Amino acid sequence: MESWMVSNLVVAVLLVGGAWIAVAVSRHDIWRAAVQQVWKRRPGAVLVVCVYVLLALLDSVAWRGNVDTGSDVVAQHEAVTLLERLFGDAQEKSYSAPLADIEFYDHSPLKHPGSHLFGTDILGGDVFLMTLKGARVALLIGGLTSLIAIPLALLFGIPAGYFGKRIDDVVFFIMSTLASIPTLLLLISITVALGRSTLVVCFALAVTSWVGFCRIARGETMKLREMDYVHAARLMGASETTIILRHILPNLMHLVVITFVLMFSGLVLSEAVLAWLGIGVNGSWGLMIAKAKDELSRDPAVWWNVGGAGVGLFGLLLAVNFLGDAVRDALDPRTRKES
Amino acid sequence: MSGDSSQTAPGEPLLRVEGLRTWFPIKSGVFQRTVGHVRAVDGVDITVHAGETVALVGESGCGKTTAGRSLLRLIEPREGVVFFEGRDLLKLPKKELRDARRTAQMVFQDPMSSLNPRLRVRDIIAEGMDSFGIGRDKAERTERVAELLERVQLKADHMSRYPHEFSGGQRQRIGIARALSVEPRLLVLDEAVSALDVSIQAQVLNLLSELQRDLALAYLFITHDLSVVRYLAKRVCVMYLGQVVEEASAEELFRDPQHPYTRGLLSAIPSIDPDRRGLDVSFEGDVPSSANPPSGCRFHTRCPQVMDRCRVEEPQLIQLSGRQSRCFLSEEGSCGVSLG
Amino acid sequence: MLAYVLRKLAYGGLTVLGVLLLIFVIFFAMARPDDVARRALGEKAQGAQIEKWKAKHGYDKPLWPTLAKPGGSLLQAHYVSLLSFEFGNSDLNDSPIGTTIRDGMGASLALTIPMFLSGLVLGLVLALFVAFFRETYIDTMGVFLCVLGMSVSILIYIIGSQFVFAKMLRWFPISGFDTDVIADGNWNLLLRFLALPVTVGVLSSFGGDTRFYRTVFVEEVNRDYVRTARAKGAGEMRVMLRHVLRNAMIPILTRVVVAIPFLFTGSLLLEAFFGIPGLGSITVDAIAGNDFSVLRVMVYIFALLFILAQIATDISYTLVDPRVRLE
Amino acid sequence: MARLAESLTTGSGSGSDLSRRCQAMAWRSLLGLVAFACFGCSNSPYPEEDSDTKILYRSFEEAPKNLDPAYAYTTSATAILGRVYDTLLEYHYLKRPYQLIGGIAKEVPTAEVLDDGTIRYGFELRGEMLYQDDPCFAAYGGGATRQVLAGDLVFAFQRLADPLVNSPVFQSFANLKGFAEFAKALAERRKRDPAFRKLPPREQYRAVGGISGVVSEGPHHFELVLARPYPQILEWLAMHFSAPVPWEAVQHYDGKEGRDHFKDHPVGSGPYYLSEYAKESRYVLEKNLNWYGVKHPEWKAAGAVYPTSGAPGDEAHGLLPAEYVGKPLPFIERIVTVRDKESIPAFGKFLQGYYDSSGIVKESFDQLVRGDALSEEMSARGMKLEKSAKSDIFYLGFNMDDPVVGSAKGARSRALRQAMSLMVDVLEYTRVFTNGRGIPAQSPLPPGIFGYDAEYKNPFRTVDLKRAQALMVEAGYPGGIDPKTNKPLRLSFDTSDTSPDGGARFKFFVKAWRQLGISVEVSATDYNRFQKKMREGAFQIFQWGWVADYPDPENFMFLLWSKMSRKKSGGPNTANFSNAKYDELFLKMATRENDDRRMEIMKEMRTLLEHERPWIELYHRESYVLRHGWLKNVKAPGLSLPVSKYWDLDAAERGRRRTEWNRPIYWPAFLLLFMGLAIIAPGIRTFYQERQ
Repeated sequence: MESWMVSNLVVAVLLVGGAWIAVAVSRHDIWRAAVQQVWKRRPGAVLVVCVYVLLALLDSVAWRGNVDTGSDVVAQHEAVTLLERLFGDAQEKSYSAPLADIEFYDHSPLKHPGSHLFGTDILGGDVFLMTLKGARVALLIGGLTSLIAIPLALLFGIPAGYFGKRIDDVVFFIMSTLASIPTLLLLISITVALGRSTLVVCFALAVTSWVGFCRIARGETMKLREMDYVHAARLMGASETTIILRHILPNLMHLVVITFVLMFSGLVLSEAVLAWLGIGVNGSWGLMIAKAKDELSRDPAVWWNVGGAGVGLFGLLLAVNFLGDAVRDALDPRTRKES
Repeated sequence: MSGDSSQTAPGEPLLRVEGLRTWFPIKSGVFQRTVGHVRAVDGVDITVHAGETVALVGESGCGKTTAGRSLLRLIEPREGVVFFEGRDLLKLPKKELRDARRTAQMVFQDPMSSLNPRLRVRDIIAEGMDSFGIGRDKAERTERVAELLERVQLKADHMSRYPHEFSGGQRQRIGIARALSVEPRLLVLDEAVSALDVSIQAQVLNLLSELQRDLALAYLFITHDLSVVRYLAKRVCVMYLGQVVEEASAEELFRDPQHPYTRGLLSAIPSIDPDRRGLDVSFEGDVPSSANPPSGCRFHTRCPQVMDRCRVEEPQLIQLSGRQSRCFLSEEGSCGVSLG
Repeated sequence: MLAYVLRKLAYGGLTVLGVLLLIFVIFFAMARPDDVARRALGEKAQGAQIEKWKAKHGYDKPLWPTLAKPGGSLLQAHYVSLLSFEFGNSDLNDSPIGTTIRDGMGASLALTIPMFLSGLVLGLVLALFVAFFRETYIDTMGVFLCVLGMSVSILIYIIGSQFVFAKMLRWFPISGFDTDVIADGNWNLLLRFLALPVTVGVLSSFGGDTRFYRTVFVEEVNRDYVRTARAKGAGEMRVMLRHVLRNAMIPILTRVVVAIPFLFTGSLLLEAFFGIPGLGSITVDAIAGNDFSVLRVMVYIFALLFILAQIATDISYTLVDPRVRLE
Repeated sequence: MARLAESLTTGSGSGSDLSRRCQAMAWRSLLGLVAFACFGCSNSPYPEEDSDTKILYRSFEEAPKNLDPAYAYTTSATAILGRVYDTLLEYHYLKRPYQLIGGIAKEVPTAEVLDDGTIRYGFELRGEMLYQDDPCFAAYGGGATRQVLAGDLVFAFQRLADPLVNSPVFQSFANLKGFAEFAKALAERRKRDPAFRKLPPREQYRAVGGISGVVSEGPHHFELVLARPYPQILEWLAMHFSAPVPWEAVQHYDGKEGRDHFKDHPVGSGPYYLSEYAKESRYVLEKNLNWYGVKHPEWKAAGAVYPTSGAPGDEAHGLLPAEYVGKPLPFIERIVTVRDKESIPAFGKFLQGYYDSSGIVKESFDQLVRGDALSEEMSARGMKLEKSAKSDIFYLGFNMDDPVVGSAKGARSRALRQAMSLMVDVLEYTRVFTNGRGIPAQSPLPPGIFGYDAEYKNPFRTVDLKRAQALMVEAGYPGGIDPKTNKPLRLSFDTSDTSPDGGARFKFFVKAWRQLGISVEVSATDYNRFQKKMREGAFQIFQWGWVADYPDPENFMFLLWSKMSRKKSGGPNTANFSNAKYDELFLKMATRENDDRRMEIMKEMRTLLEHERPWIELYHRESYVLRHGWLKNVKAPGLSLPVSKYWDLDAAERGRRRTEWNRPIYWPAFLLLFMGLAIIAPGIRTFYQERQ
């Protein structure tokens, strides 16, 4: 199976999963209330995040054929994403300013004059399209990393908090060891050791970020372990596994959601720094910004590349940060009481 | 009812607790060595007969809740004997314990924390039936949940709701329904009504006595509220600093308390201050630490009738006619002398 | 108290051993000494030279200790060298790492101490200011600005500020540093070098910090004792400074003490972009040159400082707040 | 509670006092800041007092690793060593192709074939040359300095052979008679004799008997004897490896008792000496008053005075001004070199006048150049542009051991390589990425090297889509479709350049080959992984560059010699090209003097390469050195040679320009302040109004 088919499949799974979660949330009125509260407090942020998610999905659905590939023979055999089909992929030869008719340095006429909203990059690629495509990479970084980090944190944190004693000692030792190493250095070391790919970057980010949530999960589990309903369940003959799965885990879910949203922006920002160090993920905004370091020093400066990536990154982070606040307020019983 | 071999022999009490001790270690030093213990429960004896209500009374911090949880092994006690339906719960391995304590259930104090907020009422109540295999299938269990809800004077259609949609009293009823779902013979009621309003308290207490009548339940009623005890219990054990200091039938206890501590407790009800309802006793001084209990009689630091002997010698439970007291005064048979 | 400190130190020591193992796995088990040698000797090196180089730097030993020969493994050498602070020489340029680090520390501290202090003061002042005007539009705007600030990548801050303040407005040098400046006491020049990186450093962290401090303050403001103080007629300003600030110390301290190790290790990005030859800059060089010997020492030193800071935090709790018990 | 109340009451008095003091302090510091903003604000990175001295300001990106002349082999180290150490021979500053002139040797020697077939070169040293002043001489009973003697050269050559010095150029000097034998004897004796090991190096060398092919006769005569012909040896002598080294320095600077290591403390006889060395951040070179050029201007020694003649065109370029011709060197008093790791800030500082020339070649400043000249704005600022071709080659290589692109499939894979070679448009590449800088390469040889033919056009190095497509059919991939998979042919391109910039450049090639239907995947890994792949031959296409060590075609042609194969011997033949005919021609050509026969052999090799296509030659770099008008006599070198002793600068003019270009603009600060106040003030007012 080819990668674009896998990608389509993942989109399908995500859509089904999303629908399932939506149904589950709407039936469960604690969650429903939270969603409503978030929507009421920050409709803008929710909408912006939705737009990013939509872009990411559009860029993940691809199929072959039905496009004019010009001189590019290989492209006829490659899948083109829905996003690329929608926004076209008009190629130029090199830099051109936003909406320009001529090349930026060479002043030769463009093939598609006036059609590049954010201009073109060094190889003549459309920056607007690249900016839109960055959404997928950012969500991939945030999503994939959380997908690795959060289960990892739960896997270690819950038993440590629930069973205590030796297990707790071991987990706590692992956590303090990992937490003692500077995040960036650990990230770099892992990527240098494991090679360079999106998965490795996400894995490295996950390894460096799970500890924080693990600590929270452990503490919360310790608290939940002493809750009366856990005692009651024990008297009701529930096994340890049942108690963890039925009584502990669901009561950690709000923390999972809060952590997910709060972690997200940090992950995307870290990737930008990694990109500067040469270990970024292909097609990310971080990479575009890192590239722009040289472009800005050109004279006259090429600013639209960093501008596009900056706006894309900034918009997502701003929305996610606001959303994070709202989600925390809606779900965290502590802040809920105060507000 | 299941469990045939574990049936209580005739004449034998349903629950017999002897010398129950629950100590929590105090750790200190570089290597976290245990340097001492908090003696939360330090030699408690309780007997509960089938269908009977026994109250365990004491100030907060005296170890009564720990005692209640220890005898069901929700907290592991250090030593002692807990004979329940003919078996010593403390000696059972984990697997057998699960079945053995099915018929001993608990209703908890805090209606907020005793129900899992993420589960529907139906699932909360049916959990025990699921794990003990009571009822043939899901439908039958749901039906039983409906019955139980009605039994505790809630509506059957409440079962699809979540705990946070109920008031405190309603939640406590759900807690009772849950306890009943596995057909217990003993209910440990751990401050089961203390968190409720007075009017609702009465309703729940009524419900409890009704249930006792219908189902022949035995209650171990743990509370700090003597007024509740008078209403419900047949026998009363008074605890102070991890020990039972007096045990008597409710009637006798209220009429003629033997131990100075009990006397103090009784003089405190009814209180005018709604926040201090119950046992806030006007004794001198603070409650001593149970990590380092006073020598001799544990109550001597606060006892209005303290004697020199109390400071050195530890009094034992003294058998009086059908009651016991842990005080040298009772030894001399001079009860009530020094009241005036 | 002594036992408490000793226990914390013992646990810290254990953590150090764990960190060392992790470092070893990352740097030796995953990257081969051969590559390091080739990198150090350059493209034109021959095979025999590489062997010689490896022998000279002690990379010719087996990685793990074996039963037959428990001593003499790289693992053992790794532990011994780092624990005894005998860092040896750099793989890349053979200069003693200990000296390099000592030299870089000065420049790092020159950057990070002003950055840390001004960041702390600015964050606290802004947070107090915003908390003082809570529930007005200044508060809303303040929080909004904080989130805005948090949503900008530090790369953009650096590139943007160099472009605007140094290139266009010519207020400061674009980059540069001179270690002699500290020795000579040429404060004007030092200030000129540091103004921009310090500003960027403060700017990039003020959003998160201020928002955090504000939350802590607002939480304190709503407590009973503050209301009592106010009821007794204390002015709002006094309440903020005397009561709220003091009682918010614990969470603030936690955040602040954890940041202290960064003072010594400097900031990777700031030092690299502004040409400050501190430890951060040395680390970036080591990354670029795959100089594992330096990188592993840097990781180790950072972890060590971090662990010490953690112990310091735990101890300082007991000093700030008598309510926190030692056990 | 009681304590709290107490502190409340006692605190009030001192509190207001404190706040008053705080206020006063705040005002004062604010005033101080404003004052700094108005007067102290400047973007100058240098102390003011230095602005009138003739100081050359330069920047470097990567710190030099090692300053031992026998060991150091990087450009950053050469920048110091080339100035601190004097070499036997030097290159003429202006003439192209490069021409050797005497350095500390009076003349360039000619080869003398001896009876036993060995070749002798004799050198006459200039007399009365001194080393720089250094404490190491006093430590061994001398004065502040001492004369440079032929024995020091012998010592330097012995160090090159010493296995403990581990010189990277050992092989290049191994043609000297007795060189390898000396190294072996030394190693053996050291192994055997622990007492011997403890002796100072000089005595060890002496005890072993020295190198038979390196001899000094008297203080000023020095001879080299080669066992085999190796004319390139003379080029090596123009590099710092074999510069005279005082044994006192090697012995004294051993890193013990607080002394430096010799590798951090060069002691030479060159025009400058290292006066300050903060390895990672900056170093300063000061004019060496002991240098023979300074002490003896009357000698008019070739390497110590400004040249009187140059290459054609130099005069027109103002490189032979009357006021400098024949004048003793050096002109610049001090060279301050500062680390600037990032290219943007470094170039920014150059534009502001804080660096005199921008020696770093980076894409970022090419925008200042329009076509072949500087842009008008920059010319108006007095900037000058120097162009020169560098002696290097950048190329794409195929792994000849690979089953798809390598030699195994014979004509089929050759056709594939030819087709791919036909698609890479170097002109467009240099236009996009290097702003047209770079001479499209037709063969491995760059301009300025013997054998370079400006007329020669490689038939496979001009873009021809039709022909390439035809060749694809010949290769068995019609339309790029691999018949095995029925999909476009997949190849991989390996690189260790993980920078975003590199990403764009490799995409250029990928795009080009896509037109043939070949799908090339770039795999950018870290250096270690890349090296491993190269070593193990697990790669298909790569990009590589080679910078000449010395201006001889042998230094390029050996890159494809089978004995240098990376996979087999770890050598620089990274394409693992192995061709019997080529090897034969190479061996013939390597040892010949530059004559017609040599030219013919090389033409034959060129044709072979043109057809076989182990490489796709890209370009030879052109270095564009941008400098300010106040820097004079600059001719860009193609080799990495330190030539600043020929330069001069006008410090007064520089000071003027710097002030003119760097006037800070203050109004935005006030605007910002005002805006901030405007936003906050009404808020505070309404707040207090509501309070009341």
